[in-house]
Amino acid sequence: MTMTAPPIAMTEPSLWRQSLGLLWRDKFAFVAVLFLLLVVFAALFGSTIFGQSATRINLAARNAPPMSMHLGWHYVLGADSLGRSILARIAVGTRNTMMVAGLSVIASLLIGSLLGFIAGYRADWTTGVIMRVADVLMSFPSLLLAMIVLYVLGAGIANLVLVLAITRIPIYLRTTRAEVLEIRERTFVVAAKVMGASPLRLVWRHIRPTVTPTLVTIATLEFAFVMLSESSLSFLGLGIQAPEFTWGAMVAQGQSYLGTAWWVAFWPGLAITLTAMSLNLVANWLRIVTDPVQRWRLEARSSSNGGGNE
Amino acid sequence: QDTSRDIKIVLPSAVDVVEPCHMNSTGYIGLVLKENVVETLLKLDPKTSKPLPNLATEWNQVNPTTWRIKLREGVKFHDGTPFDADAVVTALKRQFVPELACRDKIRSFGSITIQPKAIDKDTVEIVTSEPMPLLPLSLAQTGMTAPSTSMKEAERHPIGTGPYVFTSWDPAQSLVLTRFDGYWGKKPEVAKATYVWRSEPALRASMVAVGEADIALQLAVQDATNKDTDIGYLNADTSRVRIFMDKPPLNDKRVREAMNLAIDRSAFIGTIVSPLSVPASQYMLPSVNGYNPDLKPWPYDPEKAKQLIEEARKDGVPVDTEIELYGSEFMQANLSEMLETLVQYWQEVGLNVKINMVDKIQHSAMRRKPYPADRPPSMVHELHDNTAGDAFYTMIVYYTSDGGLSNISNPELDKLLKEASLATGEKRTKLFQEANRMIQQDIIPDVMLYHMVSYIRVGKRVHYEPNFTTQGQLELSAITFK
Amino acid sequence: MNGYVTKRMLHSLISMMGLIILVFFLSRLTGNPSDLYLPIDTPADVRAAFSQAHGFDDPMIVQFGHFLANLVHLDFGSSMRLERPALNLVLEAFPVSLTLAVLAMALALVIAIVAGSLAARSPNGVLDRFINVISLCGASVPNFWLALVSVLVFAVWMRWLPTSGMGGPEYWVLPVIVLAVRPCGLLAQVVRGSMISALSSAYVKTARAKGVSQRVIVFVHALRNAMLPIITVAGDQASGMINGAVVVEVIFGLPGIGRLMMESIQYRDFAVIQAGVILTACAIFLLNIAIDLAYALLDPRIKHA
Amino acid sequence: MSETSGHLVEVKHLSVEFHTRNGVVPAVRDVSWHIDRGETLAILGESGSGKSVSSSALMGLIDIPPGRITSGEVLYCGEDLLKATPERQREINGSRIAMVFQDTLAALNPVYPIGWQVAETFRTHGVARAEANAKALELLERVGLPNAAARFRDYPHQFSGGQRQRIMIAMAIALNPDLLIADEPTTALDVTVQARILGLLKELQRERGMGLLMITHDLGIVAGMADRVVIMNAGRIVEAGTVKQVFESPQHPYTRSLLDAIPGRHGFPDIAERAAPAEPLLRVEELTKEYVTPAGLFRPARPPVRALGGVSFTLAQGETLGIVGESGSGKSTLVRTLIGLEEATSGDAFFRGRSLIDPTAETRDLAQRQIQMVFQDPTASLNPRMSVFEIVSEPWAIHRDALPRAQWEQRVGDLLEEVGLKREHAGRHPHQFSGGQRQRIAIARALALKPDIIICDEAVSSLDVSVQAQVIALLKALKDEFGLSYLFIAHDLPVVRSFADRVLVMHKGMIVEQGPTREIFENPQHDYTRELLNADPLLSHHAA
Ligand SMILES: Nc1ncnc2c1ncn2[C@@H]1O[C@H](COP(=O)(O)OP(=O)(O)OP(=O)(O)O)[C@@H](O)[C@H]1O
Ligand SMILES: Nc1ncnc2c1ncn2[C@@H]1O[C@H](COP(=O)(O)OP(=O)(O)OP(=O)(O)O)[C@@H](O)[C@H]1O
Ligand SMILES: [Mg+2]
Ligand SMILES: [Mg+2]
Repeated sequence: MTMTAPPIAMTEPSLWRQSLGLLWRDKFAFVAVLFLLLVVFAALFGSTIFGQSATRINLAARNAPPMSMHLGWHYVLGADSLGRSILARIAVGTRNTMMVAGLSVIASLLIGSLLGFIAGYRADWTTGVIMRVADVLMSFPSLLLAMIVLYVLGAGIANLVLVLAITRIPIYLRTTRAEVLEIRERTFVVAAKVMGASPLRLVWRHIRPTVTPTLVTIATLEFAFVMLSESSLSFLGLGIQAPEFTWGAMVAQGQSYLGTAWWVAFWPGLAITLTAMSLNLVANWLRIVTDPVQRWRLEARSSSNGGGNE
Repeated sequence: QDTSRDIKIVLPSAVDVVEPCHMNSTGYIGLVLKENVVETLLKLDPKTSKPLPNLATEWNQVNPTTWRIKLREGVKFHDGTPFDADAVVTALKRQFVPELACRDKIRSFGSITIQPKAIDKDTVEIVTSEPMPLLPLSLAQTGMTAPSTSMKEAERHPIGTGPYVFTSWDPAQSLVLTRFDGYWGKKPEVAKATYVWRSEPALRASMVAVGEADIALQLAVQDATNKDTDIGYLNADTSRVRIFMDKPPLNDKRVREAMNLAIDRSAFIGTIVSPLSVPASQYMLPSVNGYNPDLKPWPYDPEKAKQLIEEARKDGVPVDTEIELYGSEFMQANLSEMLETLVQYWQEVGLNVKINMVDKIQHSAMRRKPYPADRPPSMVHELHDNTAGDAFYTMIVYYTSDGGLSNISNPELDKLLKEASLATGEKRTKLFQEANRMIQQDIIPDVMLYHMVSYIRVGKRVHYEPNFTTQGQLELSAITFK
Repeated sequence: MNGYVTKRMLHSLISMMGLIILVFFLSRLTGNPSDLYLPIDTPADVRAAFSQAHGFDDPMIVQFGHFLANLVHLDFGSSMRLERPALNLVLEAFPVSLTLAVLAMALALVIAIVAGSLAARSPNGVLDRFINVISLCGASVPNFWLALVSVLVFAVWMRWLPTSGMGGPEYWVLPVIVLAVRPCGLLAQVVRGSMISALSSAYVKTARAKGVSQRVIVFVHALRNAMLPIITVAGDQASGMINGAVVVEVIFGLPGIGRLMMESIQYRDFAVIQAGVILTACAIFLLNIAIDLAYALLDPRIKHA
Repeated sequence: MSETSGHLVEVKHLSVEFHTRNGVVPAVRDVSWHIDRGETLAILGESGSGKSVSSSALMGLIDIPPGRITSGEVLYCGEDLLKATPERQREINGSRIAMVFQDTLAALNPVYPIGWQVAETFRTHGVARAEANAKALELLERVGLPNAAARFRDYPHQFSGGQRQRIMIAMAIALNPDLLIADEPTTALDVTVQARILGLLKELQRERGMGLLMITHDLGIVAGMADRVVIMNAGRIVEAGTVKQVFESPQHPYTRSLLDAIPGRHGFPDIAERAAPAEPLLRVEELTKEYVTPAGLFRPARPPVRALGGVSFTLAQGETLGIVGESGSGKSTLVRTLIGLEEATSGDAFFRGRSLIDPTAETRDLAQRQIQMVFQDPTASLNPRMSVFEIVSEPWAIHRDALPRAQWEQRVGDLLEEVGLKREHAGRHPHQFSGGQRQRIAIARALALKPDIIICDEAVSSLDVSVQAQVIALLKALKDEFGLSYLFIAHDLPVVRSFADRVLVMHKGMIVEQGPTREIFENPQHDYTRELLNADPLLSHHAA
């Protein structure tokens, strides 16, 4: 954004402090943020902390159940089918997981919503072309796409991201377009249009901020979906290649032990669910905080619940 | 269902083709058809791999390229046509029809052609284009289909002489065989067999557990937990990592030896592979003619391995070069775990190996000639099953210079194998044993791993004892009710 | 209305053409299938003969020309793997997937709408938190995990339902539920989100002033306004299912289009891949048209260009 | 039902709070009033003084949270409604107590036909579908919705503001309630329709003994309709009594300031006789607009609605042209067509001699700079997510050459001061302002490019009288300072009379009369104009 807030005296506390205050009031979102910070921490320092124990194979500890403390504290969550600490693997796998899922969600979000804005705003042939492309993407079997990319470009994180991103573009595209069609008729958009605002400005300054919350909600839900798709690709040998691994790959690997060692697939699955849930809680919170019409829900909660809790 | 004599068998993948001339080479057709619907002239003894009479009662080699076969009398096809010399000639000729591209023919006869001829009603003479000392073994793989079978396109309703009639087949869901009343042999107990397929091993196991099926094939090791129902057996597959010896550091024998010494084969047993698996020293089961019982699997000696690597390094061998290891999930359960563990062992002795899991099609292309010239130093994990009973079927393809799947080009070995394949009796055995020694000790073209084990779950109602042929042949007549 | 639908059909035809071209040429980049159909030690000449027999040696453009020429007569070629007409295979598999998709989608929509609306009635309340957590779990639980665990629980331990396969209605219960869980969780989230804003709008107040019951307010007044994003997301999920619920079909042994396509892709059975893509695309395009019609039906303000 | 208290509805010591970020807002503090059968009580007060909240409370329509009723009781025939079960509340709502809401576009459900929505009141209270529809149609005709039968299945967005308000009223009076709460029921109505609606309400009162609670800022209506009046300020009742008492001897200073602000007490604006320039600023020629409702996907085609039927007029530099006319007569359509939001069916309009209907890129740019618009609803026309600074500076951001970036901050501050706001307001967001202040922000934005023409579509009708007076004064001052021209749409004749130089009277898409304000008001020629003037409660009240 090109505009900065003018240095005019504010009559209220800074936005940042306010948000922190509101975050504290929504305990769920607060815990979610803490969890996400933990995830970020793991992504940054996981391999430093756990180092070898995530990759060190120890067949003697194979499928050790959770709380196998005699093997060391690394084994609180148990060990996988090669005797590696699941805790360590979840921590070390965070970086790849976030990279693959994060990049593909962001890529499809950006591309999908950009196309959606264009298709929602313009009524000429570009819209036609975009919608046709969306049709094609939607009906192109994702497995075939994965095969093709793998063959033509080879395996690798970048190509994995490519496959995952391409297949998820239509959902953002269609959602954005549907919302834009509605928002562009609102009075404040019309007002800006009458003043001569360019389509770019209308979309960027007026429509986009209103659509964003919906897109963010979808993106957080997609996050889990992408991790799981990646897991099924790993299962077909199209996913990430060992010794690299992600939570999705861990789930896929644990699948064959569901009957005998549930924990191998369970913990990484839980990590995926918790991350998705935290992202979603934070997104919901953000959605409320940034929306003046809904904001009171947080503000009111604090005082009415605060009294009741004591 | 309890009182009836109907059973249900659950397979790991769909029976999508039922053409009998692919039955030894494709999916689970053989398991369904062989010796149930379609019978062969001879049959292998599962213990010794020696041919036994089946539809033929006698056979002998008239001269190096001519065999004479005496047929069993009083046998009828399911459609009522008599099984006679003309029928056999037609069935044999059918294998060579180009439109059918019979995969069994490619496997058993290669580029050899044959001239079958009816001598009388019960005698057939076969002339081969080259000497074929192993023709009986090949005939043990060749199904005798009824003369009415199409000579132009793949059969959808195979008719044979076996104890079961091919009754119905829905490629999407199930296949049914029912007992043939006019069968020449002993009447089997099972009246009707329905085959279904589920790709998830845990689900197959569950189906038998709850009584929806009587026999489930190919359980995962970890699911084979019930001692009463789950039976493990050596399945004829031997696994190994083949080393392409064309590029450094893999062209150095010390490095290849170090690779073998670096691995603790016993550590895998009971963890990643079944406790019943046997470390292998050669690419065939002990029951195969030519197996060398004196050879032992490589011991686990990481110190020696490190030392060999150091020696090689001193001689300027680039031992740090990244080596690509290819594998395909379709080959074997828990494969990626196995490869990851191998890689770690190699890493410990100072080798740098990277895993590449690839699709079936890439994997096949990787294993066979022509090999791409520009590939990095590579290895490929593969499985091989020699169910035909003679070392020949392994050695020629995998170890001679001309072998389609060979990565060796050793004139001495070529000569030895050539001699062995023409020899017979004791001499043949000895020569192949010597070849096996040479391969393991002198050439080291691979990291031999295990003779693999499969698990089968047999439900409470029935009794069945699997053996190494079960993978490709499950005789319903061997199933009895408790 | 007819004009609009005709126009959309025309557009779909264009998309279809693009799709066919993409699928045809791209799928042929994934390797020569002879390795899948011939034994590994097949001699080179046999291999060459096989390729030639199946026309893999012709220039791609020639192959494409043949394909188009046949397509005009509704001849989709025949399956290399199953040696049957590709169209028949696809037409046999399609009803299974469609049934699965329709049942699962209906179940997911009903539950999601009820749960999401209940949650939206008091945002951040106890019920809302509960539904929120449950639906997020639903949205992020892996299909195959759920499928296998549900078989273990309901078929093996409880013995209430059959493990898998086709048969009476009881055979559909597990697959449909497993398939519905994810869309249900996802949709519940979307319903909740858009219902919250719909329920805080002025027309809801008007309805309350008229004495309209809470149920009618939620399900008649607010829901219809909140329907646009719900339909968009539901449509996306549904087309995913029409494309084949691969995992569920494979695990439960249902002969649907997802399983057929997966196997055909693995076996490079191009004729079936093409026929499958064309048929599912037809269904998805119809679905998209239906969605756009639903937009117009639900919200009179939406104009069609 | 025992009528112990004797009053139809009695509110006792009602207090309502809202919890917001800045703490607790006491919206209603210790308010008590009562209303009897057949009686009309008016509540007057400035924007945000708690009028709507106090009346919504008795129908259970306050959002809880954030709102909370902290004390008080509401007795309906002796029954405390605040303690009633939700079922009982629903039973009463709509049938015994009904309400007409302020914001009609938002208050009608956009996705259901209006007929369906009116009929729903009947259906909810047990009338069969077919009968409900028949009754709804009858009602819509009764409130004077033109062509009601044909438009029964149209959707809210297809109606003009005034038409929607009538639909709301139809919905409220459907079941002949005992008490009708009308929250600004006639803000968007032209005086003739207003008179008709008020007449209808009076008739219902006579027939059924209905109690009427009127919330309004229109003192004329209060004078003409109410028996008693309550004046609210900052959540409290500051004065109460009969209309005569309060109007003739106001006690509270706030009441006095309110009565002083009544427009129309100050005669006509002085029209400085200017030499008319050769080419007027704006020239409209035979402008016609028809709304075609094409055959929808699920609806048959409709005959086109002729919203503008050949309208011609001119606007000179520095002139204020008031546009009055019946609701639905095409006023909004006229300006929407001029600024390019609707496509004209035929005719043309020229700004400084250049066509606005089929503009060149250059003309469009010029028009976008020189013609600005202030919309009826200030809340909707300001982007809720932008700060005031961003809103006011947006025209410069759009037209980059208008003002160097460095001066924006200074100019925004200046503009805010010019419209009567403070410099420090620039950092705030729209929702932190009252309705009147928001309209000033919109005006500041309109002024940013120093335009030639400002178009106001009912720009002041939602404001209470005191704020309205301030805004009008501001517009006048700006006009004198910058020589602005206005196209000023209003249904409030006294406002037009005090502000416009010339007046243009529209009826059914046509201009029936136009001329200098004084001429039109003192000597109307057309029947419709006369009808309009006679219907105005304040003007006629004065005349009487
Ligand atoms: N949902 C809400 N959240 C917070 N404050 C509110 C809410 N609704 C109303 N208020 C506050 O309550 C006070 C009274 O509002 P009310 O709507 O009764 O005003 P009013 O007298 O009807 O004004 P107007 O003439 O503008 O309609 C205002 O200060 C307003 O800011
Ligand atoms: N989108 C539409 N479709 C069909 N008819 C419409 C549409 N918009 C407006 N109309 C009709 O056009 C006519 C003129 O409407 P317009 O909004 O210009 O009236 P107005 O003079 O501004 O009235 P008010 O004073 O009530 O705002 C009305 O009869 C209205 O019902
Ligand atoms: Mg109000
Ligand atoms: Mg209007």
